Amino acid sequence: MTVKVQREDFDVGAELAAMTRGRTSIGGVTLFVGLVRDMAGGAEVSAMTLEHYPGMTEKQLEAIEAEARARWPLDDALIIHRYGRLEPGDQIVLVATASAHRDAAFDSCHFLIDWLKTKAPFWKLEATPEGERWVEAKGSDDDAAARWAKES
Amino acid sequence: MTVKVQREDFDVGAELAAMTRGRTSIGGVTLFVGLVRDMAGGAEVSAMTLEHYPGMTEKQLEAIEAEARARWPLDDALIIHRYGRLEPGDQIVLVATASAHRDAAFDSCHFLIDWLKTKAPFWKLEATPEGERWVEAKGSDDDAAARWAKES
Amino acid sequence: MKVLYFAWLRSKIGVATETFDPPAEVTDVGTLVEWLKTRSPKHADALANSKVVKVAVNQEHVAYDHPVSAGDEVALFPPVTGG
Amino acid sequence: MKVLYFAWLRSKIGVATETFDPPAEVTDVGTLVEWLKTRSPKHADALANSKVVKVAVNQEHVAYDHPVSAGDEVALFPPVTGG
Repeated sequence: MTVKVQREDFDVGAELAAMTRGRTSIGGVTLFVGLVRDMAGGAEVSAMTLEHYPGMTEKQLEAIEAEARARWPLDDALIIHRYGRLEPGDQIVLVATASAHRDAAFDSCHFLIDWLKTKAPFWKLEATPEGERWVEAKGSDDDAAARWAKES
Repeated sequence: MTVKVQREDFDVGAELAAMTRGRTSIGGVTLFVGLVRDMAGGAEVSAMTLEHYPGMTEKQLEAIEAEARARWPLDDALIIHRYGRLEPGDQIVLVATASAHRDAAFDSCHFLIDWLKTKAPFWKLEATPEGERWVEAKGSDDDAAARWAKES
Repeated sequence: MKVLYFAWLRSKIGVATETFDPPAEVTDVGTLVEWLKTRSPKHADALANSKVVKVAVNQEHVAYDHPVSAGDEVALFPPVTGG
Repeated sequence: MKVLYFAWLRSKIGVATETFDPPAEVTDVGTLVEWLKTRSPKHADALANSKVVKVAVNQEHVAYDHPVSAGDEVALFPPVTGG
């Protein structure tokens, strides 16, 4: 189980190989790789800068990963999230979940990325032709995370 | 849009890079990598051999990929499926779907792998301590594919 | 006509491919399978239970009432087990 | 007490971190934010709408009635926008 918050890019093939090497109980790995799109909210985005709260970010990512492990039978889980300046086409985030059961791998990966896209302590500064602007939190993303809420 | 049915292993990182290189409209890529597990149906499996129907397999995989493209807004889709002798820990299948929208990437990838695991024209010969045996089709996998049936 | 067998059908019959000119009574998949059963005891055994013998003609899944003709590629195989 | 500002709170206030001994009337997050507003017009402007000012004490999200004391690390930030 690994969480990395880093400025550097990551190598999806190498991370997958490290997760699966020598392990024969894993039936499948679901991965999601998030990329910077050149369009956001209708305006052209030439770059964005992700700011975060070092220390708290890692704590929160570790907590949500632990929740995923508690809810699904996972052999392994990995979250890598970048911060700093990113350009269109750049990789932002990798989530990988490994399980004997592919539904568990899919659902836990989807759960984690929905959380990361809405609740992870990052703030986005977008560079547009009209200058820089801080992105505001979106309701539609909250809906995506809310679907995973457990009935109590 | 690519379908490959091959004996050789594949490089997930290289395939992902080829899919996303120079493209800035993709918000995310969902990937599923299927691996050979050492346990199947309770018995120890030391190896398995996937047989297929060359020609028909590719046709069917291309048809299901076209269906995924029709049902979800995808920038790209890739299926690589191996055949021949595979050992525990080996990669069997890669599905990757790229979209501006992560739900579309998740759902289409899940749809494709459920289909591949149940309907793709492959037959499994497992090597166990008691000898080789042809695997029979499973009802639980059919249920997984059935969930994607469209209401007419 | 070219007939291909896969998986345990191939193992049981002992050949992967047969090429022949079918007799006149073979007009569809059903009559083809019945005629194939007469070719050897192995054929008869492998094809005994048609519920587990699926058929493709020219690489398309078909039912037993699908017509077949001399130039077709006919494949017989068990239910697929997926990848 | 160490106070950190993130995103547009930091841009508006013009500093990322402040360290000070808070006065006696600062007992919880709410009284801390009120006192911070008195430090400069930029603070007052940035912190004007408490609905969009989230707070963490010692790296845990808290409500405005959460107590604060001299040794705490308090972070003020807009709603997160995710990764």
